[in-house]
Amino acid sequence: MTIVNFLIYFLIMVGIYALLAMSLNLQVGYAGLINFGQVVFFCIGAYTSSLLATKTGLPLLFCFLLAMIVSGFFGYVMSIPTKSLKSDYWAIATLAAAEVFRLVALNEGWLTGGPFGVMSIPQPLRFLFSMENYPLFYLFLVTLCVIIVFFALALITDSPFGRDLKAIREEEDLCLSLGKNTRKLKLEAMVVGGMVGGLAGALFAHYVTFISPENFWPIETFLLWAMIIVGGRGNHAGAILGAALIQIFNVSTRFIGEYVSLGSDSMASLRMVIIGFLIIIFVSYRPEGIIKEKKKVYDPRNIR
Amino acid sequence: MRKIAFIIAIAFVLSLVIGLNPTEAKEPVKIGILCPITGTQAVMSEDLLTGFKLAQEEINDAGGILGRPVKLIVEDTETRPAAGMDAARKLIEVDKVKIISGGFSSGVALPIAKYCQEHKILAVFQPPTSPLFRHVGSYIFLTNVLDNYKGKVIADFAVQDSGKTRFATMFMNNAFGKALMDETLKNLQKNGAQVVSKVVYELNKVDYKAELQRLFSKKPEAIIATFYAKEGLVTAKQAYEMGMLDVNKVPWYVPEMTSSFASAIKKIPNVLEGIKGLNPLPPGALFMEKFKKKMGREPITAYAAMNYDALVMIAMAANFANSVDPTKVRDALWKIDDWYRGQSTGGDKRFDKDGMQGYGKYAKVIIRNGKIVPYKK
Amino acid sequence: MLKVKDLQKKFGNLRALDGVSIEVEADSVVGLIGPNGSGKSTLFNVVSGFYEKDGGEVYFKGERIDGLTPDAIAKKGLCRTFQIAKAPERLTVLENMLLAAEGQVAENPISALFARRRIARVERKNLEKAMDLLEILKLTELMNEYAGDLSGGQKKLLSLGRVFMRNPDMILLDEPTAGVNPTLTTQLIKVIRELQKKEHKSVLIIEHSMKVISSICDKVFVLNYGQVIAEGTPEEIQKNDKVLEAYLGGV
Amino acid sequence: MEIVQIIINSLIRASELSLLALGLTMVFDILKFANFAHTDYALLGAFLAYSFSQALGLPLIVSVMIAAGLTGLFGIGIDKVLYKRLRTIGVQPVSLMIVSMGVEIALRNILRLIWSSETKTYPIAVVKPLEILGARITMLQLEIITVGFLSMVAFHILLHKTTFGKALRAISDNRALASACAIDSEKMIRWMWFIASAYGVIGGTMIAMEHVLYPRLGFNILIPVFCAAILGGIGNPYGAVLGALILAFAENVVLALDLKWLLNLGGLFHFESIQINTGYKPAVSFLILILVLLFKPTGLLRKE
Repeated sequence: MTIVNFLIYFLIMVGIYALLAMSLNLQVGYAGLINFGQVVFFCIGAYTSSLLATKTGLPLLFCFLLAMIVSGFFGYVMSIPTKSLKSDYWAIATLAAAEVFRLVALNEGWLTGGPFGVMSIPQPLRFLFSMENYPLFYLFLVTLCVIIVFFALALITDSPFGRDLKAIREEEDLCLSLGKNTRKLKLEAMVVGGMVGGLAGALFAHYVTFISPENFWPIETFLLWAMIIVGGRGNHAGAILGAALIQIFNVSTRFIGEYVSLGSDSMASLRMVIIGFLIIIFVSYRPEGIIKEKKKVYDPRNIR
Repeated sequence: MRKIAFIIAIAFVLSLVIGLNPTEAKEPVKIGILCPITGTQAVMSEDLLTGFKLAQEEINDAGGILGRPVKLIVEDTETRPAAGMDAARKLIEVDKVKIISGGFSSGVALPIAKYCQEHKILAVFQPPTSPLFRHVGSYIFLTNVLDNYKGKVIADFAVQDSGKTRFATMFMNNAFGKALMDETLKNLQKNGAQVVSKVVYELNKVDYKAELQRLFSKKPEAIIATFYAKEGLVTAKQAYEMGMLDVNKVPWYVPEMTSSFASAIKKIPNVLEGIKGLNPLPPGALFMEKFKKKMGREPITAYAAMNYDALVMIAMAANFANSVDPTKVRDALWKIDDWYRGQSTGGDKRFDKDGMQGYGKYAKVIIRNGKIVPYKK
Repeated sequence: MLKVKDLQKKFGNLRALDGVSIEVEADSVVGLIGPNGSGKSTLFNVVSGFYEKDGGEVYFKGERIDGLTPDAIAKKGLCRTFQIAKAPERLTVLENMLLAAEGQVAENPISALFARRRIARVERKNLEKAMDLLEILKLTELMNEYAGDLSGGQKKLLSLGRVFMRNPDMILLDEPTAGVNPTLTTQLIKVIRELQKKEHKSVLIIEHSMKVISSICDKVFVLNYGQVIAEGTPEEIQKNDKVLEAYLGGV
Repeated sequence: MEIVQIIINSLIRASELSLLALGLTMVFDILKFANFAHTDYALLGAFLAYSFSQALGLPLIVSVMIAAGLTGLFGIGIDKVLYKRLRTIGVQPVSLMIVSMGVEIALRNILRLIWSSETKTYPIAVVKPLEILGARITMLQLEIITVGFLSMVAFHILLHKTTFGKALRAISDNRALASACAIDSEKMIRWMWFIASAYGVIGGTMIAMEHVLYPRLGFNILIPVFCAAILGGIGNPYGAVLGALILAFAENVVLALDLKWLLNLGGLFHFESIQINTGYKPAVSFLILILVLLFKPTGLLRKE
């Protein structure tokens, strides 16, 4: 029980939020899809994986994969109305959809355990490690996931597919006029985003070993938004940086608390006030975030 | 410039010397306190913390734990599981606390309890009272009685007192409400009563009229319902306005009188007239006196005394074990509970084999003239 | 190539297209003129699938295309530009060109992950083609600039470049020379003509400048109030009284 | 009797929601973005009114008037500091929406910082309700319905009988054209913010009077208000009222519905009663919103 343990825990949470932020960033930063219900992927991933693990005893690797597939499928469902809806309407609809899902998790007790949540979620390869070393292994697992997802997303967004997404973000009609099936492209972005979000949810559930509907309030979505806005939209490193910064900020207020004479209620409010201001200031004055979206520069000498 | 630097350097050295000098002060025993300072139970948080502070002062005046003073480190759970876990981790891993106490909602507390159990951290909580806590492990103790016991008591009370058989129930849609509801329904049936409508409601809403309509839609003869302060205020007002609080026609039974109507009794006492229910037995006179002296008022909630008891029992057990090692303190907790009955009631502070209060007593209360008073038929 | 039969489009009570019928032969350049608000751009939008028609038929290469989505129509080889040139702000000029290239691979996440070699090969080919076109359009210097930073005229050139990258069978150009300086305009006309001669494309072009029209068009249609009021060679049109009246009446 | 009570309850809820939906639909229509902070503006006013009546001892009606005025100015102020600048540099409306989300988070927590999260009530005594056809309604509720109705009439007159209203409608139809007709659109937008915020305050205060006042209230009613505005058709004030009415009825009726006749299939089965789990009540507005967006995103009423 040392500060190192806290650091490991903290880094695991940063990793999980980084995955969620990268997933949101693919949707918002690349495809321009304003998703205010990102927490729904987190929720679906966490519940799918933990319910499969506790109720069917499926090997955890399959639970993780199925969590990603189910979340990805929900990404597909969410992408359906993007064809006919203006982006702000769609944004409001996603916010509502995420709340509906939380309510389903809360009210369908026969499946989800209702308000009691899912307990005793098994942990991957738990038997190989001692109590002290397991978090370190989990940190390794999460870091591995973050690295794999980072490079996979980098490959995806660096390809013609990524270029199409960026073009949709800015001029959808133009893409249509060039024969791009924008609906399919958005769908694919949502599916990939959903899968990454679902992975984050599964990683979270199997780490804390207990989940309940209280984990999936809309506030989590807003925190994720703050992460990608501060870190920088349209690049994956920005999402990771944003996740780290916002998490550091969130935790640091616990430590400042000892030196600043503010009640905890005020402290919690103040924290969210600052998150709100960060969103306002960054969108207004530095919309590109801390890490700017990288311009793809070609050297004319290399072309011929 | 150089002069200032010199002064700062001197001050720095001085502070080091003073800081390192092991004068009389011994290193304090740190105890972590988790509290929902923001969230649904925030109204009571001042009382809850006062309970701990009273115990701390008293323990320190009496020489502390093994001659070392008790230091409380308070963290807010924000009623968010992720934040609660942050708080507990910070206490255990950064502040290196070995023993934690506090009280908060079950959804937030369960993962923390599991974490404590895994890492052999002693946890003495007050509510959560979800029956799920019974099986978490040997390091988890509760100073309050589990919901399943309360569910039985309220069901028995309501059936016997009213003599009715058609009941409708209304509980909040969270772990606390659900556990209490399940037990209440089970025991209503055991008593031969019929439940004609079961309403669960989402917290933090402003309009519960549709829920109330549903509650009364099947012509129930009596109601069992519980709330938190905010929802209690809103629901009482709306039920009154829709003519549903006529307790002579349809009596209401509330398992948690004080916390259900903490706000309502201050703001709209007249509409609550005649509602019956349960309360933890009032804290001991000694505690009440101390609380009044410190705060200049009576505590709103009996839970303040449960926190007081939790801390006092931890200190006693540590002194008894002659150690602050959580495992030793844990073993001692089962021994000291024979001769400490506590200032709070609810349980008799005797822990059963799972560290729970196996047995509890409640006060039957009724609201008369805007005050919660003991009820006798 | 393109056959429009009795096309109708209404906006509320306004008949933007009121039974328009035109035909564009393969391998020809056809102009479309008419005063402001006569329905030229609406015709483009309906033909390219951006607006839904209220009646009539559109055939492209003998196939019925009305009712298809814009991207499906574009895929059939009918490509358009916009009156106000669109340019994705944070894609560079070169990326804009690549965006439009035909026959791209990996326009989905799975191939993007697993078909790296093929992507590199095709991208390289497209890059070469793009550089050739940029050379012609005099945009080589700006290849690594964000399209959002270009001037209006440069954006027009870029949209022309994109269409050529796409290599469609027929092109709908919506005022390609508006806002472009005169020397460049001459150049542009030359480019359009050359490409048309070399690759036998069909072009339907909306233009205000009679000079442009008469220098490249084989045939001209004149629209007014959503109806075709005249058609013929540029010389014939310039002598047509109805056309003159429409333009003067509009002023 | 039950049905009369349901109608009364729905009317009260609709009066409260429609005033809020009115302001939202106006901003949405003219500035083309969904103002997520709208209900928090209303709540700011409600808190101000509370403080004026408590601290200064002003009569409630006066307090509400002053609070509405101040919040109107606050709306103008926020526009001046944030939105106007973004409008002039020509960012996409979606960015404005994200900024408004930041404002929502910050403002909600500032309210909590100032007034604490403790529940507050206005100094209005709870009195015995009147009985109408077996249903009950209090004087306050009657007043709420009346004020709601009068405010709507006032709004109608404002929109149709004044030059301001005509100018506003012109701006909403075509900003450029309106400017060409020498309408000072910035000035009109300022007035619009004032009216939208002030109307919101009346709605917000009515909710707080009827029920209770606490900082999260704004976020809690956000989705229902959005739902009412979109359901009625953005840009149509009568639509906002209609939307609020439909939503209010739906919320109250859904829980009262008994679906046994549907499931018993004409005597085939004998279910005692099949009713929707009350835990899903908050989902009613979310689901209606999603359904409306999916099937009729333009809303029920067209813009005039």
